[in-house]
Amino acid sequence: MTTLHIIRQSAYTTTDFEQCIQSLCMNDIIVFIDDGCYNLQHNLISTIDNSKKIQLNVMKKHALARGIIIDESIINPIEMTALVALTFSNDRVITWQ
Amino acid sequence: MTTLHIIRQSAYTTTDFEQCIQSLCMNDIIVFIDDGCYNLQHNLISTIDNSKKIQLNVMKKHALARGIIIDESIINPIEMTALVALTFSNDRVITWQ
Amino acid sequence: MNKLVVVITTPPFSNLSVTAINYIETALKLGVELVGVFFYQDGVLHANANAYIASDEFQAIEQWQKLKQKYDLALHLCITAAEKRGMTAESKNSIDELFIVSGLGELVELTSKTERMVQF
Amino acid sequence: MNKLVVVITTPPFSNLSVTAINYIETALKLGVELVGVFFYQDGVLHANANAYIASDEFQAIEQWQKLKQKYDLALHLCITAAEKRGMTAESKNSIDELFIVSGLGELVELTSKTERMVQF
Amino acid sequence: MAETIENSLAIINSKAPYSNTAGKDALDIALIFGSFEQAISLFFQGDGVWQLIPAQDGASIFVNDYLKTFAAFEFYDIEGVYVCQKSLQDRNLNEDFHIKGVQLLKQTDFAKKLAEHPHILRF
Amino acid sequence: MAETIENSLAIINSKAPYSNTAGKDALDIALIFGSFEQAISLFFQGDGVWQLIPAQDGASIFVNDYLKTFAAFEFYDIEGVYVCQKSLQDRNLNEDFHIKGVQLLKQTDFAKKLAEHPHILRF
Repeated sequence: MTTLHIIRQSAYTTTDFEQCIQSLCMNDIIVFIDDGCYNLQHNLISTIDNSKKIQLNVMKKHALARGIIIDESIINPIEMTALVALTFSNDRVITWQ
Repeated sequence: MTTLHIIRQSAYTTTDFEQCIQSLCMNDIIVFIDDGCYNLQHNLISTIDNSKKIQLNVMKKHALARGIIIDESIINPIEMTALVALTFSNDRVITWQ
Repeated sequence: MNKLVVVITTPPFSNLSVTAINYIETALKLGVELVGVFFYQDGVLHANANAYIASDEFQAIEQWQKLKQKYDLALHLCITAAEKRGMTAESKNSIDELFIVSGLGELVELTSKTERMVQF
Repeated sequence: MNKLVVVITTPPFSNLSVTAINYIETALKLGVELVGVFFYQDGVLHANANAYIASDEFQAIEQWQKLKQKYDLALHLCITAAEKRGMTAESKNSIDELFIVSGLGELVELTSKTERMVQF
Repeated sequence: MAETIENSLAIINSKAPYSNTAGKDALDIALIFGSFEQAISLFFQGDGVWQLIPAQDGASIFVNDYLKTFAAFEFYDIEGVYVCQKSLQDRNLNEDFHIKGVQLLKQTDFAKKLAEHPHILRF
Repeated sequence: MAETIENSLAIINSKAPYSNTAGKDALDIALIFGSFEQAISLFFQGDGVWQLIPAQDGASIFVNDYLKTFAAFEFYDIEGVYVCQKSLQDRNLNEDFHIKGVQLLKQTDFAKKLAEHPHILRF
């Protein structure tokens, strides 16, 4: 029973990502898409509870279009097909926008 | 040469008020209106540099409609006529929305 | 006399428009010279003649009408922003006649004539 | 088979719509059963037949058309949200024929039939 | 973890009540689901919690006060009304609401309760 | 404090470039003011600074890339292009931009430069 969290906004502008972090359960998945890609360097990422084993992904195309470099040791770059797959491999989806 | 800053959004949702604070000059005036009224208890208020002598005002009607209690020792409640007057008694207006 | 231009960039569906109209009405009552109001971005939706707002909700367009009956009011609409949102000045006219079809050039003009500009 | 409902609440003017359409197209290509797309809030502007978007910008409506030619696609529009934004299903028809005029009851129906719901 | 309520919808309310239509748009969905007897729960988080506090007076600023309709939740079979305790604390708000039956949840419980719903929309 | 530039307009860009129209809407105003020889300056603050960073590729996500037009600022007589240093630092961004002539300002200088303009719009 896990949730896929889709983050579409910059945490430098809105507090949606912060609210997402407060709503995480064990083994949930996060995918940064659209302006959510700007969060890759945001210090909120370091506030995510390690014991929850949250997997972090980013829509590669969206990050590259924004000139953002992906540190693959922290964030897993994915394609749209993977986002669709994650929609069904998790039990529900919340879009934080 | 002072600026009137009109704050229309909650700092709990967006970072506009934070950016406003970074843009204050000596003797500037702040007026909280609309959802800006939710900032009255936000701890960002305490980060405003005292030496800049910023005057804080709130649109009384907007705060009361939102069930917000105004602490008049910190914030000066005003009416719409005062906001219009402030528009001209200062040298420019920035709306943070 | 104090000269004012108001630029409206927020849509009419929310309480934000009540505030904007209240500000403008108060300024006019106090004798401020309103050089013009310029509608841009989602603000152009204020002029949408076909918008149906439930009767128990705030009718922005009626308020603009009341103000215009009482004061000399120039309500300029950025047509590019309006067309993007499905409004048109042509055959299927969807722009309320209270509003003047303008472009960003008008904003240049208004800026050059005013003392203060306020965005809502 | 995997069943999906997409709820679109963001407007078509920005890159957000590219993402939504790309997601739906990818799902369809992968064989997901798209029970329906429901447009609500500013999302209803996707169906605005009169919207003029500069030719060098992304034409959301054309993309919906292309998708609909290729796949069996039910695009439901919340008419209350649409009317608020000046769109009407009546005489001055401003709703593109790709879209089905619906209400929130349709969202109840879609929810009862789907495995997953994704908001864009 | 608790069982999922079949096909139920959770709505997260994240916006304050008056400066945009989010709260009203969410309410309209909730009432329709309730009247069709489709399971629905409402969650209030972030600035959404302002929708629940007492002593508000939308009419004084010409808002058609949809918050009053919240009192009808029980007639509409709304499954649950949950509020995030942390969001209240962050805003120095008391646990005092203008409707009955609001369940206050700690952060982890809020997340878990949300996860009992297969469908989630956020406004 | 410096003199006010008569009737000049300052635009504060506060949004990232692609997920909404704010940046393009602001640019359209700037270009019109420039072509009418009405003084205009552009300020980039908060997420607005992302509009200036190099190596962006809007075309890859089907954005008609208005950021390319920024290169024409000098032909349009844009008075000044200012960026908030703190906003860059908050985002771990280098002082490296896709156009020339960007002036980097410390927080207090950014505020003072803004205050040289009698009219200010924010997008």
